[in-house]
Amino acid sequence: MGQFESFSAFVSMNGYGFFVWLSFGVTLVAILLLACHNWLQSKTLKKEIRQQLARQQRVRKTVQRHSVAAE
Amino acid sequence: MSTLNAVFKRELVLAFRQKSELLQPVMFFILVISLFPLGVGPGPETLQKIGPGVIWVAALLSALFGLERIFRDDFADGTLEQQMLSGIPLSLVVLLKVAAHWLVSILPLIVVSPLLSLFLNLTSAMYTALLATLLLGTPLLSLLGAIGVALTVGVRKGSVLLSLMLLPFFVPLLIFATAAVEAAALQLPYNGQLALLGALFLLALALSPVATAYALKVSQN
Amino acid sequence: MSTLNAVFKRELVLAFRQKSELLQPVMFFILVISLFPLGVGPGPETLQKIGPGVIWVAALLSALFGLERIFRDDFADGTLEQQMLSGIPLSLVVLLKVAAHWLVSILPLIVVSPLLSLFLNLTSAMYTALLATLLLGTPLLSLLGAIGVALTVGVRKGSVLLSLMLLPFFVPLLIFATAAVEAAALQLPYNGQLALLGALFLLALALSPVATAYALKVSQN
Amino acid sequence: MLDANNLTCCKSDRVLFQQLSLSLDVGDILHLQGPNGAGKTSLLRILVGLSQPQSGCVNYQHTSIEQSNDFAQQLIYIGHKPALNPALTAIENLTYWAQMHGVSLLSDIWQILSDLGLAGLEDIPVSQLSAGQQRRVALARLWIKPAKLWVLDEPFTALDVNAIDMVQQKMQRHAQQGGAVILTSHQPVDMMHNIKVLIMEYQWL
Amino acid sequence: MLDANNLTCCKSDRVLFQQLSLSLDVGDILHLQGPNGAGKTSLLRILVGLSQPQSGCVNYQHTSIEQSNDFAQQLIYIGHKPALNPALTAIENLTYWAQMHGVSLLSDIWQILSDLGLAGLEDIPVSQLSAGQQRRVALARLWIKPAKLWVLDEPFTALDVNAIDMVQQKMQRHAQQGGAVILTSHQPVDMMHNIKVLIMEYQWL
Amino acid sequence: MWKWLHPYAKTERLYQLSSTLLPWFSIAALLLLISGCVWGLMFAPADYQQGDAARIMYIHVPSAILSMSTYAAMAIAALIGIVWQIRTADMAVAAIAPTGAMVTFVALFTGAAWGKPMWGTWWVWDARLTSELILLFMYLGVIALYNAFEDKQQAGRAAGILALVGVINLPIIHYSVEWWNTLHQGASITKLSKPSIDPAMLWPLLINLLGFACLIASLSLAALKNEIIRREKHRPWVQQLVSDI
Ligand code: HEM
Ligand SMILES: Nc1ncnc2c1ncn2[C@@H]1O[C@H](COP(=O)(O)OP(=O)(O)OP(=O)(O)O)[C@@H](O)[C@H]1O
Ligand SMILES: Nc1ncnc2c1ncn2[C@@H]1O[C@H](COP(=O)(O)OP(=O)(O)OP(=O)(O)O)[C@@H](O)[C@H]1O
Ligand SMILES: [Mg+2]
Ligand SMILES: [Mg+2]
Repeated sequence: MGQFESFSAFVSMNGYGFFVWLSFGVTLVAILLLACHNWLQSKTLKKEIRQQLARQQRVRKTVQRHSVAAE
Repeated sequence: MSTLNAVFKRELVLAFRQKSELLQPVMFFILVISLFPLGVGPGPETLQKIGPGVIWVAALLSALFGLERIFRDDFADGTLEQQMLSGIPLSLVVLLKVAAHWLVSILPLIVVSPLLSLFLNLTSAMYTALLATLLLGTPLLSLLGAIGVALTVGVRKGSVLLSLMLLPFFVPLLIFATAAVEAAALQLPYNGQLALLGALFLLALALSPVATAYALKVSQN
Repeated sequence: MSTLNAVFKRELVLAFRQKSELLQPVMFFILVISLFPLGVGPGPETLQKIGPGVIWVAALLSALFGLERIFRDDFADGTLEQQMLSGIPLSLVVLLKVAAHWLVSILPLIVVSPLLSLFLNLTSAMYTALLATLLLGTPLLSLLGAIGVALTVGVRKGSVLLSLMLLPFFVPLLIFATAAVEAAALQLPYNGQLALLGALFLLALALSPVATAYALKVSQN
Repeated sequence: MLDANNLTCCKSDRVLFQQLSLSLDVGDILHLQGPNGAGKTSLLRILVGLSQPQSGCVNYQHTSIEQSNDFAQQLIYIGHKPALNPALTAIENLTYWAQMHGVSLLSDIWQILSDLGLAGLEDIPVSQLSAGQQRRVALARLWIKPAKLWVLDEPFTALDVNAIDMVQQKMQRHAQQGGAVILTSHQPVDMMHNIKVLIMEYQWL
Repeated sequence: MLDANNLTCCKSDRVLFQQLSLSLDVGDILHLQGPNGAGKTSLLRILVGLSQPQSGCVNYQHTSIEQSNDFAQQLIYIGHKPALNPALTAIENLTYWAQMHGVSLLSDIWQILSDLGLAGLEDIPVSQLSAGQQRRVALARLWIKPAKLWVLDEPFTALDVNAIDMVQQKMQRHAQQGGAVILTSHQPVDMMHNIKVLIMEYQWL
Repeated sequence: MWKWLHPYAKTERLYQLSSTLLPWFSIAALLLLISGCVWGLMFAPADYQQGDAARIMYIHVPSAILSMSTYAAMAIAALIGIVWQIRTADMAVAAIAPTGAMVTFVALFTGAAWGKPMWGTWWVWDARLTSELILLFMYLGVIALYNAFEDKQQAGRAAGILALVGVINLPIIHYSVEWWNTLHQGASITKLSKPSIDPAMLWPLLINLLGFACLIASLSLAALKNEIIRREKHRPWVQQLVSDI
């Protein structure tokens, strides 16, 4: 285990384990959160655009119906 | 019932529509508090000494400026007129709006307060007392604030006027709250102060919605 | 020339039309400062220690909330559109508006500050230094604030957003100013800090009107 | 249905009207006319109870509007201000309004909006609609709440010709079906049925 | 006088108009028509330079409006917003506007206001005027500043019949004396002289 | 530079470029960060003064150094957007800001977690710490301003102005705070001439530095892609892209 004798020594880091692992953990979480945020954002955006396209279709149909009715 | 539900839900939807707005009171709170060490110097003891006062003053100010929007928009766009004509007692609507506002803008302040007591070097006993006073005192703040906002809603540019009217009412609140925290710092009991805050809160809960509704009606004339 | 005169005069007329409004920033300033002794307890040494910081933070906050109205009303009622179409460089108009605002809302703060330094137990050497920093620093405050207000003018409910944006810019100001007062308390020279504040002021004077005018144009789109 | 007796209204230093009485029956459409500043808006706000007259009283079904139980239920008032939150969508704004006014939620609210020419704009924030589109959303209330009495202050501003036609037809049908309407408008109202006109004069200082 | 070439304007997700060109000569009155939401207001704001088109350019006397020296001097734009500070009086508001726009102070400003039916209301705060009276104050600008080009967005809202007549006559005289007008209005404009109509269609999503 | 930049002002091209670059940066970031962290945590020697707590350095130092550079990158984008009126640069501002805020937060948090064992307190009002905190606020200001606008075109302009004005402010803050109160340790690897650090600790540090740089690039690119789509909704190529999936 590199500089450490055992896995438990590695985890405890001579008593500094809490701080070290807290730092690394929070960093990981922060990075993952931002990455997830980006990913979710792209999902919702694409969904929104698809909804928008569907709405255009709907509107076109109503307009056509109206114009047919008018004639 | 579903009507009241609707009022509450609308407030939440409006708050969450612009997420950045949700965070604004908290950010303001954090910023004001971090200005103090810059202004008075970084000595940990000084900071500890003035900490509770600073946190409370900051909470007062950010509650005050967050409150402004509670009726102003509804007044400006005419929603308030429609609410008055809907036949629902206006004081109920007011109560719900205040509750929603507290949940959305003030609760986050309380949630971040541990961080800030870290900035200001408070001990954990002090922090517990601070938390208790904030939990009891801030709803009182919102209820009182609502009256002030309702009174100034018809007046343009009322934001400073508002603070003028309200700050005197906030003085007792501030004194009891910081007294409790100081007692905690000296390991003394502070139930008395909390009880007083609680009593004030109940009083405000009974009176404020009615007063606020009346003030709103006057603003329409 | 007469045009610029007109801009300036209108601001003054507007301010004096509602006299209560003229007094609002001062009242707010006094109230925030008098809240502190209530919040942190009345020990004269503590007060002296935190005094300059408190006065400066209070000045910052009241300038901030007074500034808001500087463009918001003109934006809302369309006057800003008309000013843009008038052919006069917008940055000039901005500069005049800021100057008028400083005269009307900030100068009174400085006038009452002797009273407040009495409340907070400042020595007269400290007070002299405080006055000097306020005279140099508050115009800088107004110039910086104008940029922020212009950026948020198109956004509804921007008052807290505004403070979030601006407070980082106020940090150096606060540090230099309170450092000068502390130096004065220790009988040290504080020309250096004043020179720095002056330099920052000149920088802001050159850049802020242009940035503000640009931000206002963006808000129209 | 609605009776106003001896209303007097003063604004700051001027008497806008004095001893004004009017009564509205089922089937009536009352068109308030008069030059700018005659006091039409002021009168309407008094009639619905938003502001108090200097003297006089307003009765709905022979009870004062302040005591009447179903006045709120039977009234739709649409003033100068649209009562639309610009950050909410048309649907959200109208649903909220319907719930406030105790109207059971209508599933055809989408249909109403699309009939009003707002198809495709139902779920974008109202702030992004044009002046006339916003007015249409505000007027959609007439289709949503079944109320007897409509009080409309300049309903036609910003509307295009089609929309004005639609609203006028709606008003006429409403009057025929036992409702009553009071409106102000500077544009000619060319409904023929049962229209009454009240002309208010501008009182010089 | 004013030429717009190939203007394109998109709002959030929709293309309002594409490749729109128009030109306005001395003596022209151009009436923009079209249903609510067609993009009339958006077009006017682009024409005066308040907002930028996605593509295309606007020229005044063959120079781009951004570079033109006397465009500002020759333009009156009156939009939806009245540009009146509610705390100031009509006189104060107009005097300020005149000075901003480099018009030498007119002593007959009182006369103009009283011709516009505002006698006695010149020196009370604008917030205390009715909707139509405020509009009249805003339109008084047409009498104050001698400018060639008028761009008016729904000038007739809230005006009563008399006032509409006055404004229309003023526009017609202006056009005959070498000016040009662009306006939008949903109300019929019954001037006969030289009026051109541009109809904008509502572009579905 | 103008010639090189201009084709990427076309949003479609920029989108494609980002799409091709994104996986490379992501993979590089992943590999570098994993190897750097493993090296730093397991194989690098402990600091002779601070013991194993010094292992926090392997994320604290890279993130702290890069938090400033990221702001610089954002400000350059803002400058380009304002001076040459290039819309894609405004989008870049909006894309970089959240990434920068995240990195700054990491620097602050790891610093605090390092401070507790070393200085005995999570937070002191020291110059570096304070200016890092203010940097975070500046990022948050840009983000908040951007989100406050409904119209993203306007939002990008406004956020750009703020970012640019902020860049003038940054050095001022830096020096003012430094002069106000210093406790934090000075530069030790940025002094290139004579690095005062053991090479066995330097290597993982440099690897992580590079790793963080790639991470920032990849997160910003992902956000940039989103911004482009958000603002070009009505363009046929976006609609094509979306309906293809
Ligand atoms: C919240 C707390 C902290 C913050 C915000 C912070 C911030 C920073 C910043 C901004 C830098 C980059 C300096 C540069 O660019 O040259 C830095 C570097 C560094 N920090 Fe911290 N720090 C914090 C706590 C600590 C603690 C507690 C230690 C160790 C006792 C520490 C050790 C270092 C070291 C060794 C460097 C590298 C200096 C260099 O080589 O440039 N930091 N920190
Ligand atoms: N800020 C905005 N953001 C997004 N879309 C907008 C915005 N403002 C207007 N729009 C859209 O642009 C279209 C045109 O608006 P505009 O105000 O130009 O219409 P108009 O022709 O003046 O209509 P009206 O007759 O109702 O005044 C509308 O359909 C509206 O949905
Ligand atoms: N808040 C107020 N304070 C003082 N006077 C007012 C106030 N509001 C209105 N007035 C005055 O009352 C008169 C009537 O106003 P009102 O809005 O009722 O007119 P209106 O008939 O609706 O006119 P319009 O056709 O222009 O809408 C106006 O002449 C105005 O000067
Ligand atoms: Mg009216
Ligand atoms: Mg329009």
